[in-house]
Amino acid sequence: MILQLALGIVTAIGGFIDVGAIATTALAGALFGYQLVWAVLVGTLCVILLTEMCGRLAAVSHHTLADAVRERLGIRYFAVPLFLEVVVDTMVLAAEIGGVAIALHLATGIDYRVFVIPAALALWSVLWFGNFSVVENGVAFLGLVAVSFVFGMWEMRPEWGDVARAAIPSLPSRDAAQYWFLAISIVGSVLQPFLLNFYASGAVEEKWKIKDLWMNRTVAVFGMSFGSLIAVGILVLAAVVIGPRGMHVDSFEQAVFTLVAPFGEWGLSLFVASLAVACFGAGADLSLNLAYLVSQGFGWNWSENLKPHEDARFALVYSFAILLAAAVVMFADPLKLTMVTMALNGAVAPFIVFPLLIVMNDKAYLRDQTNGLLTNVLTSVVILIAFVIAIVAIPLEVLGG
Amino acid sequence: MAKRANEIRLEDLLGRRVRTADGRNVGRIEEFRARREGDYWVVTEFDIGPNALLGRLAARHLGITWPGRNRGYRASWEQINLDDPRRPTLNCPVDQLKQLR
Amino acid sequence: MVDPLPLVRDVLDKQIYDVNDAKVGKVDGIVLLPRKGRPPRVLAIESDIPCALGRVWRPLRRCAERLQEWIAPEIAGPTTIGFEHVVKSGIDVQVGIDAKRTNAFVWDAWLGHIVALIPGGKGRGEKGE
Amino acid sequence: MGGLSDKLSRIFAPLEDLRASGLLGHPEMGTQLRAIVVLASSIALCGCKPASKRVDDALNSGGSWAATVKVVTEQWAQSRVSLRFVRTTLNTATNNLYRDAESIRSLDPAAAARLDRVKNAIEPVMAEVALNEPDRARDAAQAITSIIEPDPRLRSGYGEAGSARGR
Repeated sequence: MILQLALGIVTAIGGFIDVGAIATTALAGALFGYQLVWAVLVGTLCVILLTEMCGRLAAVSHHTLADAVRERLGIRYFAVPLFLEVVVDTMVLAAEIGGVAIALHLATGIDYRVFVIPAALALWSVLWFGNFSVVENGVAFLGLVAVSFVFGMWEMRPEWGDVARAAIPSLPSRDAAQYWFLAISIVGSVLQPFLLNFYASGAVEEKWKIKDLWMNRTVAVFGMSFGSLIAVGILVLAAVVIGPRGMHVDSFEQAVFTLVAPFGEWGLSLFVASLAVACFGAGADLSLNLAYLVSQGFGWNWSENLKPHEDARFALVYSFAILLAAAVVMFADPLKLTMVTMALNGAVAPFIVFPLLIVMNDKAYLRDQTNGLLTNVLTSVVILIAFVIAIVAIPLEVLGG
Repeated sequence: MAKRANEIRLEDLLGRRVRTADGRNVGRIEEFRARREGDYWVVTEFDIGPNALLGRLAARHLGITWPGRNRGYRASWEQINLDDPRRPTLNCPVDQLKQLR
Repeated sequence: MVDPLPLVRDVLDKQIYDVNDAKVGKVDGIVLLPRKGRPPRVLAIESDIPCALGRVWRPLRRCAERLQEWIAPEIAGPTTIGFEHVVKSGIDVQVGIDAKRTNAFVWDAWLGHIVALIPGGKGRGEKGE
Repeated sequence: MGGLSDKLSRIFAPLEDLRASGLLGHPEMGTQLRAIVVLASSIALCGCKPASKRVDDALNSGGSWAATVKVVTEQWAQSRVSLRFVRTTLNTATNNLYRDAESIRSLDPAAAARLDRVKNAIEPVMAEVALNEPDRARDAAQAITSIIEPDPRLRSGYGEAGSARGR
């Protein structure tokens, strides 16, 4: 039991960071110092609340979020989040594959496009030959290398008082559009819509039951909290190392200095490993989630634990998604693609978060585990935040992106 | 199962506006209530209007009530004419329909 | 099953499981049979992607049907199950037949042949064993 | 506000006809289609950023790359990064500066020329790197930030993050 709990927390930590979190927090730290720490915390609180609900939905009803949205609100509503999430998740998957390729570019100096196909092939192979625990636990364990950002932050000994004060939202003294764009991108990179259905699908894959609800709560709270510590670490390191030297993060070469400063010649290797593994893990989760979303939406047989020919449509969906994403990232700059998709994540979130308010209060699904008043109020606040982000995301992308 | 020419698809009726004989809009069909009749199930009632929508979303327990006077009706199968599934019309005055609380 | 049975809340769009608990598909459509002077009979439930897409935007139905017929005309078509076989409804729909006797798995089987040609695509039992 | 609603209704008038023709199938599809058209047109707006902002962004980026070249050569001189990484960073800097200069040349030729000067100033640094001379590369890089001062607002607006304590 304790091992399963530890595994769950490690998986959440390892899976928390991806190319979006690294890019947005590094850029925010370089441009606005510690000031946007609060955005990481807002995104983390939202994702804790929502993943706990999705885990509870899966453990009690053995249905995922995509299942419940289609079954309760019908295909005509479900078609909107399905279409939006397939588009945005494919773009984010392209950014993740680009992240892996860029990590190899940083290590070798060879143009990143050379590594796109090998990275996509490696990602596809892990899903095709591996099962859910290999994808989820194996890759997430490797993802722990990203904890080096936390040690790096500790090593640089920032003004902890200033960092703590930055946990309280504050208005920008300049560049308001860019400030708010980064705030939305950070929340969008932490509260990625795919995380919710993937977390619920993982709970169904691992056959969670009502007795696992306490583990669900623990994993959601501690896993996501430790994971956000890494994001704060990247932001603080960028604030201490990159900003004062007048550098931005226009490219990942500049973000490397966040770990070179505290760890010297080890910094580059740690950054390359963190970026590669974080993006690879997120890419695997995204590919699987696209297959879960489509399969659950149309009622097909689905499981990462089955052999591909036993759920051919499920396997072909993630195969086609990886192929399409690899093609996209051959022609698009991964960092720019990342920044656009993190903002678009915010635009998709309301369509996926709103149904939770209906489903999580439905006794047919949750029996006696429906939401309490407090959870409903907090969920309504998250929905409000998601709608505000959805409305301002695209205009801010134009002005501040 | 051989397809019969005069079959109706429930999903084509779902959400359709029901009109009175003189063309006034009564509301949208949101639910179909079926009852067992021997070995079969038959549609005996149609729920129309916003409260019916909340009912099928199983969202009544959220305490949401639709503003305004007309919250919904329950029409029996004799009270609705489905000859043209795209334009279901009432066979009786609206006030003969049961109100949906 | 509850009586009266709310068809939209408890049947339409629900996941269909057969007698072996295999996922057959979602209830994308319900077929009614109007009868003179008697209430319309609930004839069958249908699992069919063109039908589901057609409910989102009608032209999509024709496109999906044409695509299915182009890819594999011999297996294109909806999975229709008589409503008398429906034994449970609610957040899922359980039917009392073995779906292998229907065309529910023809697409997985057809694509399965292609997938089996790819290394690692074949085999039985849980992956990673 | 009336002008805007006329404009919007004129934009969506075709949808009304499409809906009336029954092509849209269910009456509600018009609403969904309208949402998709609004989203698509907003995304299309992404491409047209104000010209002055694009010039500012390019110059900020130029200053940032100038600072990056200086920092990477300093770190190399302290053996904290590899030769290969320095070469990768200088290549990326050159490519980005060239792309930024081209993107604003028609908007502000003078600003584009400044970016060109930064790019050209990287060449002697690149030469020293090719000769594997860290100290001389660092010295050659010192002058780059005088061509485009890294974003001054960063430093002054940086009080809340405190001074750098990197080693």
